[in-house]
Amino acid sequence: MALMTILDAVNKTLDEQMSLDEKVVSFGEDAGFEGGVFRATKGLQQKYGKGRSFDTPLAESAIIGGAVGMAVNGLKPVAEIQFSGFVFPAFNQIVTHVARYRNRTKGTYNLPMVIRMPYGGGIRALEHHSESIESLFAHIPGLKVVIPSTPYDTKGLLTAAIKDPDPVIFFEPKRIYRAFKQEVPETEYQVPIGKAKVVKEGKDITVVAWGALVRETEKAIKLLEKENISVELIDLRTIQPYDKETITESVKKTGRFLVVHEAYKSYGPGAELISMVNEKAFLHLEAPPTRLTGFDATIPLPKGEHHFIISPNRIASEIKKVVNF
Amino acid sequence: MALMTILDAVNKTLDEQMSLDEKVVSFGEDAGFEGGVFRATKGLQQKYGKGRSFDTPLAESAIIGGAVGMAVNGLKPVAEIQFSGFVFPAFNQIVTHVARYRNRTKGTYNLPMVIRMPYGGGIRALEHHSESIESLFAHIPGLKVVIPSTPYDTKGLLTAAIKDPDPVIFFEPKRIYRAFKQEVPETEYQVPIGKAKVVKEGKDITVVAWGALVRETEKAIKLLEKENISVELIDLRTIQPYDKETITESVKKTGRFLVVHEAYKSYGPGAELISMVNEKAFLHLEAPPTRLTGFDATIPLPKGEHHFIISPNRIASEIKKVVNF
Amino acid sequence: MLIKKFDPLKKKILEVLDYKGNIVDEKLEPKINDETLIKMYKTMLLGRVADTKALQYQRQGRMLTYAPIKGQEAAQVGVIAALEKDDWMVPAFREMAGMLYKGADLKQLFLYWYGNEEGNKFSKDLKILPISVPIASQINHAAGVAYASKLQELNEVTVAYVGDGGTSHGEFHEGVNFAATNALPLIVIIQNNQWAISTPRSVQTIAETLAQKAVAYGIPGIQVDGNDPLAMYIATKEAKERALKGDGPTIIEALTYRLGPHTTSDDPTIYRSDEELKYWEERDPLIRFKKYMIDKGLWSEELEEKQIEENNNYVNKTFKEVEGTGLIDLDEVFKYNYEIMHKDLEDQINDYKEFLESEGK
Amino acid sequence: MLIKKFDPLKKKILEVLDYKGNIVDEKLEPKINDETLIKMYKTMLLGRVADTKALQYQRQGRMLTYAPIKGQEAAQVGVIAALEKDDWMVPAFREMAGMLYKGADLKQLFLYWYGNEEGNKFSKDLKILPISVPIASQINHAAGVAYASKLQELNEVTVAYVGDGGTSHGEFHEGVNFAATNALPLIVIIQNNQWAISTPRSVQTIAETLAQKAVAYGIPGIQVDGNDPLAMYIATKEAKERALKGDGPTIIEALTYRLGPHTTSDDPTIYRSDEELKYWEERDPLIRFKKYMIDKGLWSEELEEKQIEENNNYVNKTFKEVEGTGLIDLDEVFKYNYEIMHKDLEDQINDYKEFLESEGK
Ligand SMILES: Cc1ncc(C[n+]2csc(CCOP(=O)(O)OP(=O)(O)O)c2C)c(N)n1
Ligand SMILES: Cc1ncc(C[n+]2csc(CCOP(=O)(O)OP(=O)(O)O)c2C)c(N)n1
Ligand SMILES: [Mg+2]
Ligand SMILES: [Mg+2]
Repeated sequence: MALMTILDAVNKTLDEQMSLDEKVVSFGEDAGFEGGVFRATKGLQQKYGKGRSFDTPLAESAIIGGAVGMAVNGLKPVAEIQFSGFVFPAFNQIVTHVARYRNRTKGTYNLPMVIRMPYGGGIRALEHHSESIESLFAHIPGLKVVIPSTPYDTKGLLTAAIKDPDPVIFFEPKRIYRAFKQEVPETEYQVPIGKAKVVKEGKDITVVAWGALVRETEKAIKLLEKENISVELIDLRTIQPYDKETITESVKKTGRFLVVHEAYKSYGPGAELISMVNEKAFLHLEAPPTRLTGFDATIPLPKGEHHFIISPNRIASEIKKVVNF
Repeated sequence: MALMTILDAVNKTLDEQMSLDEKVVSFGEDAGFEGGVFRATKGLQQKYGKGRSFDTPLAESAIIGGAVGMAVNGLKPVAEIQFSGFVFPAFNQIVTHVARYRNRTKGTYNLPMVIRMPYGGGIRALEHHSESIESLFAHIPGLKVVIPSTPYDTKGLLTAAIKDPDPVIFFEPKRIYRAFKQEVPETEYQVPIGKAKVVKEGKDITVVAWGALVRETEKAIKLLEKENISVELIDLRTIQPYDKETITESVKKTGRFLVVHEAYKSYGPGAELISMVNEKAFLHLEAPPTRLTGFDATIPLPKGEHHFIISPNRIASEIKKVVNF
Repeated sequence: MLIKKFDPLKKKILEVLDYKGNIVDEKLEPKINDETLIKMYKTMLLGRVADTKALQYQRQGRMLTYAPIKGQEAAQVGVIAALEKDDWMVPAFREMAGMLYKGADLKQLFLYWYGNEEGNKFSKDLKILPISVPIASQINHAAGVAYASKLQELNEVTVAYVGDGGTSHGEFHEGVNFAATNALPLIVIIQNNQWAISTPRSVQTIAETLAQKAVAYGIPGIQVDGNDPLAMYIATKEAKERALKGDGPTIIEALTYRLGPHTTSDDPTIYRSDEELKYWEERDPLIRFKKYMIDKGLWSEELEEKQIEENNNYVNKTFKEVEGTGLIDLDEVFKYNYEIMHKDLEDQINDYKEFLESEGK
Repeated sequence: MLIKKFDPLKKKILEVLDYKGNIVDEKLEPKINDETLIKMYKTMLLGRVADTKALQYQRQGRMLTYAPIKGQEAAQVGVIAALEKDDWMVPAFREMAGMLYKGADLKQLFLYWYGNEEGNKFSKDLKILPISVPIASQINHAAGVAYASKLQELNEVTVAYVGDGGTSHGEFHEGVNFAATNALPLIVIIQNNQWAISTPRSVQTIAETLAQKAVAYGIPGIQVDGNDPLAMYIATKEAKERALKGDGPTIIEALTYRLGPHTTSDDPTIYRSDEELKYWEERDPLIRFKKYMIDKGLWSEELEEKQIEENNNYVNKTFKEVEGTGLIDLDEVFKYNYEIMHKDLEDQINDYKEFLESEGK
């Protein structure tokens, strides 16, 4: 075991997988020599050579389209997109090819590839560096979408993603890249894709969150303990295909549901969870399943971003609303 | 008045707007000389010249990014994407610029532009020619997303879109491009963006649909009349920002809700409507608000596509399920 | 080095056979063995017959949208004939003759245009990637395949196809550049058939040649008479040599022409002239190659007649088989979205099956 | 025609001043009036001072992420000085000196890096488009602006900036080609500052120059010493003339160097050598232009000292004003998503305001 941040966990996982499997390659803009703008791939080129860890030209379609070809021809590419806001030039490759190659070839060519991207707000960054765009990918059949919230899960989920025979979009919550450390095994283990985690059991309401907002919700729960509100917190971990069972069971128990996310509200990820809860647990609902989300508005530059931060207080306030409905 | 198909209505609207406003320009791949692969822009180049109606190189980023620049410098571009499946190379332009230019410049540069695309399945076409991807755009603040279902609405909504000071994504249901004719005024009129239409009043259930599925739902309603099930049918028409009031009022009356769409289920447009109904009319719900949608699977080539067609019978069956819950 | 000699910036075009089938420069004539030459010609002929019939089937309402190859057989077969079994072929979508030469089954090729994914399920040892509809995006895949060849030290090259229209696309730019910077074993064949649907080559770019786009990537580009299978063959051979030596990618612009419509949904009479068509019909690759084959004593009118009849029968029989496949089973269309289907999709399918049962289906 | 004479394929580089400030070829020296020369130099100097201070403010935690321009002042000012008021400037994101010359307020430029959209709200008559973070995508906007100029018969050109890294992007390819095929009045300035964050120019492309990418589009490209404001000026003038005559776009590759970090988040010592830095520090555009100005009798050490002090005060005062702006009001951040805010967003904001009130805020 070793104490690691989420960022350390990404780096150590890549290192471990590259040492265990010579088919694993890692690349992206600035992801080779200097190890990426966040240093997530630091040291890999020095250790595994320029063939397996490399800098690409500034061209996201080439990064993702190139990964498709590599996967077809025997490699296991782990492509880094520098920030999730810059994945859009590769959206064509992801939607029309990455998601479809297995189906298109009836299983002849599957794509065991991972697309890693830092995502999410709260770091006072330039334009396009703060968005949460998971639902755009979660809507596309053929993709898996994963978001860890702890160093332990990061290593376990990224390991699972690299070993997955299907393409995985791996969003890394950059706001908490270095926020805290956790004991993480230094040998290989997996956290299964598709399984949510009950972070804390409770009986009054089910709250689902992921990424950086899991910790914020934990803080909210602390605030509510004094008020004797017992919250069951679920970390979704995989956005698609997601764990309906764990959520449904919980809602059947609590009768109330809140989903908290940074992404825009309209046509956002929360809508999916609420619909699912309706489908699976309608008769157990004692209050409208509710979403606390980002606004339907472009995330402002840093001097306005504080309005967009979903604070523990705000989560607590929303939980109370649902509980007191 | 003149009898028109949806396709005629698109063509006549462009013609009318180009004749009324010399700032309106129309372009895209094959959209100039031959008038587009569906002939939606037929005759415009001959009438308004190569400057205002033109063929572009095969390059969607240039089409949409070019439109941004044109709009900045005084034009009102109406860009055609040949099929909605080929909009993804331009997704970067749409998400990072089209949706944001007004906000980025605090209102200095708004983008009065329209992006037209034929969309949807059921025409036994090649890969990427059958998808319904409206929710990907509806999730992005700054965009408006419109889908007409009749020739009359097509002309009124496209006119409104061209006159709108904000960018509008205009999806054309190609399956019914030529399916039927309707009397349409030959002078300018608008159908307001953001307003749904109650196609048929009813009291047992509210059904929301758009595009080609409005007609299919009308057929389903006919089937149900014998069984004495009274359906209120709402044509959403604008996907974002959408008309919550009309839907809410209807659900408060009927107590039951079904949304029908071709798009993939998970994280799809139906989820949004269901969540909204929960938020606005929870206490009126007598059954779980339900969605009948495309599968979470890549749409097959034509010999498998029949499994994906949402038929009137299937809609009727789903309506009955919700009504009998 | 042909590539040095035939500099597109100097308006040089590589040709071996003129349009009547006479050798332009004997020093350029490749030493291809008779068996290969016959295979090349026969494949072109089969491609032609299959193409003609596919159009007929479509007009009879038996085939779906189909993208004809007529006129482009040499640009396809000349290239693939220069490859080994281990080399990869990354098609755009209009490469039926090339795929046939690489070993694909006509039945499978027809199945694609018949609307069945089976048509893209090429057995792995063929090393043919599926048809790629989003224009030019396959160039990036080809670069990735070539990257993997190089990293794994596999002695193989990748040939990627793209159209004249495709060269305007950002994906073309990024893919070729990626291959160039990594000195990947890639050959990019631009089938410049003069049109992208109704859009003429002149609207795609004002560059005088497409081959000169190579200058942007610091790699060689060459313009070749794409209706001359021998010229395409020698250009590919040389590009392949460079690739295997580690010298990186080459762009080959094949000057050719689409004699048919863009697809069966297209009406080319709207946008192109009879004169243009006639000009190119005279330059039909089959005419000149047949002459060459007859001159070589490898072919004759009798053989031609026999072969065409054989092809007719074979194509008809094959298409009957294709029609025999009919619609695709429900379970089959859902099976390949993931290795293991997720529970919710299973539920969706079961709901649908229940509905079908309720309908008595 | 400079463009003919300085063919990048022949490794010709246009320069007027050598790196010490001596005139290389008197025939090339442009006749710029004194006032303009002084404005050019003063703007470069102000850019330098503002840049130095922005970095300091950032290290003091007072400024957010900032992208330094140090070393690239000539490539920016030399270009904009060759334009008229009516011409458009389409920046990437590292063009502060160019924007200053075009008339932008330093306060506004700082506001951007301070994290306030106000920094992108250039008054319309400045004809400066907002900073574009998605690399190379602005080239397409510039082409569109130029299309509108041409269609509306406006006597104006558009200058678009892009980095060396940006030339690898598909958006660059599509935008330049679109402009070329329509013969648009566009000038594309590639600020080749040798690095894209930590990625050297050699990883972006193996083409020997970036200017030669013009060959792909059938347009002229020229490599210019980008640290020489006079060379940049004359190249731009000629490109502008071509553009206004209807001859279409020109690519100008400015050979320059980013003397600072990529942004304040970047540590260039990881990836670049002291020697390289030293080499380029000697080629600092300010050194040579100052020498030229002194030789011309337009500048002196005394003036320099005075100007720097003035700049220091001005920049400090300006940044104080910037800091005075503080956080942005709630209503302000929502106002500009649509012309008319939609009801649901209004509701969302009201809900949030209720929460704030409940918090006693
Ligand atoms: C990205 C994208 N945009 C548009 C289309 C629609 N489309 C299909 S084929 C075609 C023209 C292709 O022209 P070219 O590359 O010259 O190939 P050709 O058809 O001549 O073989 C177009 C525009 C597409 N398939 N992909
Ligand atoms: C499409 C896109 N991908 C990645 C980034 C992240 N990024 C910001 S600046 C930069 C390097 C740009 O290099 P260059 O074009 O040479 O401009 P320079 O920074 O040298 O001025 C990168 C990769 C981005 N902004 N946009
Ligand atoms: Mg073509
Ligand atoms: Mg640079």
